[in-house]
Amino acid sequence: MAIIVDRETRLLVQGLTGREGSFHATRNKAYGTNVVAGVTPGKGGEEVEGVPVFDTVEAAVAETGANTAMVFVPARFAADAIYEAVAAGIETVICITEGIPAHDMLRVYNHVRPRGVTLVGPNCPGVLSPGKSNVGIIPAEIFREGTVGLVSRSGTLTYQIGHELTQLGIGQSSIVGIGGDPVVGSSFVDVLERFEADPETELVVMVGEIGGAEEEKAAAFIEAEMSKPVVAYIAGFTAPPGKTMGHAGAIISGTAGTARAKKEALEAHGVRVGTNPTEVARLAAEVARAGTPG
Amino acid sequence: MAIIVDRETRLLVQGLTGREGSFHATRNKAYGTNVVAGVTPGKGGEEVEGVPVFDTVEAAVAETGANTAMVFVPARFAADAIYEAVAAGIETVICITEGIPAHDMLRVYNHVRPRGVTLVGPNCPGVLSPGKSNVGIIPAEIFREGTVGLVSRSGTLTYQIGHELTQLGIGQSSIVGIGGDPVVGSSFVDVLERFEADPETELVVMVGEIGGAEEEKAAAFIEAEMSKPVVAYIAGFTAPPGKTMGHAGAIISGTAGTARAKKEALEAHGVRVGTNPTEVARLAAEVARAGTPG
Amino acid sequence: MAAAVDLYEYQGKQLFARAGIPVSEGRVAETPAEARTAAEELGGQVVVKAQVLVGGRGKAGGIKLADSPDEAEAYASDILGMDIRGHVVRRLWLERASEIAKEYYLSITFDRGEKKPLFMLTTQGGVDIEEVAAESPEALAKLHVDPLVGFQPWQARWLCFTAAIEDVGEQKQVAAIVENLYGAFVDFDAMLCEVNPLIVTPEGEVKALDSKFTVDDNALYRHPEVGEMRDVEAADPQERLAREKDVTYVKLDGEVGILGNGAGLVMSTLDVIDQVGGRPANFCDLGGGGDAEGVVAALEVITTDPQVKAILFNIFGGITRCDEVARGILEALERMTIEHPIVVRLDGTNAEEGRRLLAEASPANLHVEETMLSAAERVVELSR
Amino acid sequence: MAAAVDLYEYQGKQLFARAGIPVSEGRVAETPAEARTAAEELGGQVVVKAQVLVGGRGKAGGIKLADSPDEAEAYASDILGMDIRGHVVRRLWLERASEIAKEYYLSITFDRGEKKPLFMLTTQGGVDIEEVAAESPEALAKLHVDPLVGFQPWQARWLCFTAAIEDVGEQKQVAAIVENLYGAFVDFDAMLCEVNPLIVTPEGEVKALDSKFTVDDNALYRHPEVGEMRDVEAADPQERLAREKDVTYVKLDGEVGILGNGAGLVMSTLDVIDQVGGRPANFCDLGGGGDAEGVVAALEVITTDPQVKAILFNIFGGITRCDEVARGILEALERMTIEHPIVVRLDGTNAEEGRRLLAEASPANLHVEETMLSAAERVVELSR
Repeated sequence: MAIIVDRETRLLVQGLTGREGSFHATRNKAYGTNVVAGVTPGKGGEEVEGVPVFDTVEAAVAETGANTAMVFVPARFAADAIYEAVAAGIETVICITEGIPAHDMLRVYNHVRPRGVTLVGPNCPGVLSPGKSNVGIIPAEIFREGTVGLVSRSGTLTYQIGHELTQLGIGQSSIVGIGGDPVVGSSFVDVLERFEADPETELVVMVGEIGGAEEEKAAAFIEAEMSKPVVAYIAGFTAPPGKTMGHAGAIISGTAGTARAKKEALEAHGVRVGTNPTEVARLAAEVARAGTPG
Repeated sequence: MAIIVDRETRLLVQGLTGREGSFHATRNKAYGTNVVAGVTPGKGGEEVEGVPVFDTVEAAVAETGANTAMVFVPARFAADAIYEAVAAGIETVICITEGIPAHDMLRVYNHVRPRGVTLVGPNCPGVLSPGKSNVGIIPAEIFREGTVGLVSRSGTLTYQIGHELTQLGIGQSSIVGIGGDPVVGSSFVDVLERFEADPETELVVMVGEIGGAEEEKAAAFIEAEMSKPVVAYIAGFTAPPGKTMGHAGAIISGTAGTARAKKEALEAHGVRVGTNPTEVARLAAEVARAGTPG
Repeated sequence: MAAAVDLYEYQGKQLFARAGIPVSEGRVAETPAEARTAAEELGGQVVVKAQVLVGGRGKAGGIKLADSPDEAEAYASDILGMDIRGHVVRRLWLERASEIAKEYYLSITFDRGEKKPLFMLTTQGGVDIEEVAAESPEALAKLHVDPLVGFQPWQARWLCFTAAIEDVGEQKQVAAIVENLYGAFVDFDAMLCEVNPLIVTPEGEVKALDSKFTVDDNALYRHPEVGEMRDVEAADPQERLAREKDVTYVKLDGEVGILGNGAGLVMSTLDVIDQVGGRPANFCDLGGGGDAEGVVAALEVITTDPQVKAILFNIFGGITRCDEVARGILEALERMTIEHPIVVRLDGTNAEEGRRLLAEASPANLHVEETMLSAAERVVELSR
Repeated sequence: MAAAVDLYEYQGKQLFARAGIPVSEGRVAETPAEARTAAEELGGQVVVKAQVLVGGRGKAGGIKLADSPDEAEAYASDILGMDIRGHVVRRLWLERASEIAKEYYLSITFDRGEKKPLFMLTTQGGVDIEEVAAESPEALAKLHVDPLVGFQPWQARWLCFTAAIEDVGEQKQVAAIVENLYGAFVDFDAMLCEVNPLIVTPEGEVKALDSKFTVDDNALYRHPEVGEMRDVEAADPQERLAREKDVTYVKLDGEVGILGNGAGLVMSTLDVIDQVGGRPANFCDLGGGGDAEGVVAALEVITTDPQVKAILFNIFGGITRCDEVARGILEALERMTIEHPIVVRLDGTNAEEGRRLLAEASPANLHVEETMLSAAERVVELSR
């Protein structure tokens, strides 16, 4: 099972012939991901490491049965690429590209959402289901198969926590980097909902950070809708208010959105919160070893 | 039962304080329609024949529980009025206004449709469910309660056929004027689907005309999806090709869209087609008296 | 009111140029002398093109290639005044002659079924697009645009690749034209923007050699400049009069003048006249109003047609009140001399009052009938 | 890279004016003499306003009402150079003084949860909007816009009626401002457009007395004119240097210089430093690249801070390759004289190779640690 990507994933890479696209797609393929097609307008008929390239997503889907798209095209063209993928019937779009204008994504999101398409990202490391499929730039060697679902707004922090979990002998069902942009295709709640429904996942680790209110919404969702235990980590306790911390998701406005406020909201809804990556990994290990409660 | 409007209809009239709006809303109310509110920005607090007027649809809905909107505002403001109604949670919008730019309706339609809102019109006479509710400008005195569903692109032609039916002693469940504009909120298929599901309707009379391909689509739908008998009428056998016949729905392009092509399509799918209003009424009476086949 | 305004080639090309779609430089001419001047100004070979709102100009001799201003003037005097399928040529468009290496077809229209704009592109241009659609549908690339999202660049690429336009330079130019055509379609509230042919010159330049541009007249209030382009002169003189009076009138070939309220009812009336053995002289819709003024105007229009032998009013009152129509008929008969027999059938809102008014006045040439069918039979009889 | 560009009041007002939102006429001044000239040109009473990207200017004495050019010059020399909550005033905005009858608040922002733009309007303007939201939420009219449909006129009416703006003249002006503000928000790729206060003069004229305008810097390529407005001078000199080197750097108050890759990991590193008893000197994100060039640039920036006592590299390789970072560190140590002790922790892509490179070179002040926690403890120890 796992979520979002798995053995059923037939991956199409938009921007396969680019430097980044070919590098990561090749790594994904080497991991075992079923990379079936690339799309670069004007390069139809070429091949990249044995993967056929098409001029349009539609042609690629028709020829290869691709069901998932990974977007690696430059920021100015990324929204267009997502529209094309959705129009061609792609069900899952994972957008790695960073730097896409927020207004572009606002329109993309509002178009894609009612169509039932799963959009992850943009500006995210992708989704890895260890042992099954890796779509994006997550270094798979850090992770191993298991039953902990991991969802995070942050790339390298996810690797850090995954690394700590793995060192404690805890494997993962899927690792989802949702990205930190103002408009992301999948929120914490969207991903938690899938982990709850995934029979392979027994425990979820959620990695949040300052800014926005998505962790607070997740806290309410966890209490109301989830039977599986969730352990959380929030980064940014020492971030000064009002300072920009690298991406838009990390702006503090007033008191709401602080790490403390998020931690308190989570704890109020019965979620245990670790204060550093090492502690959250230990908490997860503890809960995992205690077994899943009813 | 009946369809689209019935005893559960709580009608809000957008443009109630206008000349046309107040005239027809008053007539609808006199018929027994539950007219609960009017909306005219800046006239909140006034009354029209005992119906309270509000500044916004939202305020009107909050106060009166309106669930259906009738749009009587001038063409330039009609699309805006529909957006406002839908945003306020109105489930059924019946737009009488004619002359709305087609591009405006194109956007309205694509916004409204995925939201599950029923939009009838624009440029239509409205919907009448005899004995229950009349929303629009259909002269109710022509019709009487019964089991024939009537759906039509044309206003006065509908009255003509209803009149002929009534003279043969055949009553109607609902009469739906879908309007003849290039973009209409409800198509023949949309309305046929509802008649099929309505326990009160036993037979449907569909009144089409030249132009477009909606009658052809309806023919396929009737054969594939409907258990109830449908009798059809098509106007425009003598219309010369390429001439404009009063509204955009009546432009013939090439051979497709001619009355003959529509008649043949309907007959090919097992629908009986009358060649003039008198004949279609007789056909309907014949079918109605023979009883509903399984 | 007609539903859409058809623009002439030269007007459409003006809008194309404003939208950034390449067209050839040209001039309008209404006399042979103007055509000569235009040809002189343009220089070199020019094409002299009849401006009419009907297809088949080329076959009818309405398009000529002139090598000199003399020739342009001569062709202009041949073409001006020519009758092309019922349309008299009053205006010419002269433009620099283009060398043509390839002819493509590009259009964007309103797909009523899907409720979305529809692009069509094929490399088999310059011919009848219905034929291409019927005979080699795989050669016709068709793509809908979501009107809320608007045009996206992938759509232009998709059209080019699907239509198998393979030259990269052409792809770029066609993609830009596709994008700009969508802009024109939306910005001018068009119902149709068609470029047939879209040509490629031997040098690889892509441009619009013809234009068909139809604008939604419900949206004309947003486009006064398009309203001005609307051609009043070119229409049939009677149709023009009707339009001035705000009545929808289309001339046909028969003897029975027909007035009704609502396009559907009028079309149905035409059919019934035909079924009972008559021939309709016109389509005339009084619309939703149908007050005395409108009735007078409509009768004035109808009676200018010398072929009309008898007139039928088929009115089913809704918003239109039958007593108003009756008053309109009586007023018209007072204000103008109408010798034609007139058959009137009234039903619906205030029909009894209307019938009473007619019965009271009972002019000699006026016959009231109870049903649509009997009224049709009566008027056909009277038209013989 | 920062996520958004904050514009000064006068820049925001320039964009407002372009979008059709009424603002007072004014001038920029960078010296007292320029302020005098500006006051002379404007005539009458003028307001002299410090241009800083921080709130509370008024309380800090950064806004003064001048009755004459003399007074304007005098106030200008008081205000220029003033430090307002850490921001030095380098520029003034002088505008005609407005009489104020009422103060409203209007804004449009990005609602990240709903993924839609959000309008907020209240007649309780001129104050802290968070207070209004908390204490009298019913006075704050909030409305989302569907970004695919765009602004619709009913939304402006709804905002006015819901905020209880009752005067018809005001309603019309506010509605136009609401519509134009949406236009500015979309056209300039804004993350926030705020007008506080939106004033009504005694004559009933509505206009923007202040502006807060934030633009998405991912979209700056579409708005070169906004890119030029971006203020480089006003930022902290070190932050400015970092921006030039394309490294995200935010100065803090402690002794431990921190470099990491990825905002989340760096924030987490700050927290851990704090937890083990240290104080972070900065936030510094090398981003996804983290090649030698970037490392050198980041180290240059960090070491310009005299408070820094020790430096921690916390790198978890993904796209960033640890061997690249190791090379960058070694290169930086060759190119610049760094006396600070440096603790390095590498994990992820090519970590072993990176550690090997560092071990081979093993500069005296460089300490490699195995885990994030042990690295944090070590660097805090070394910073004492």
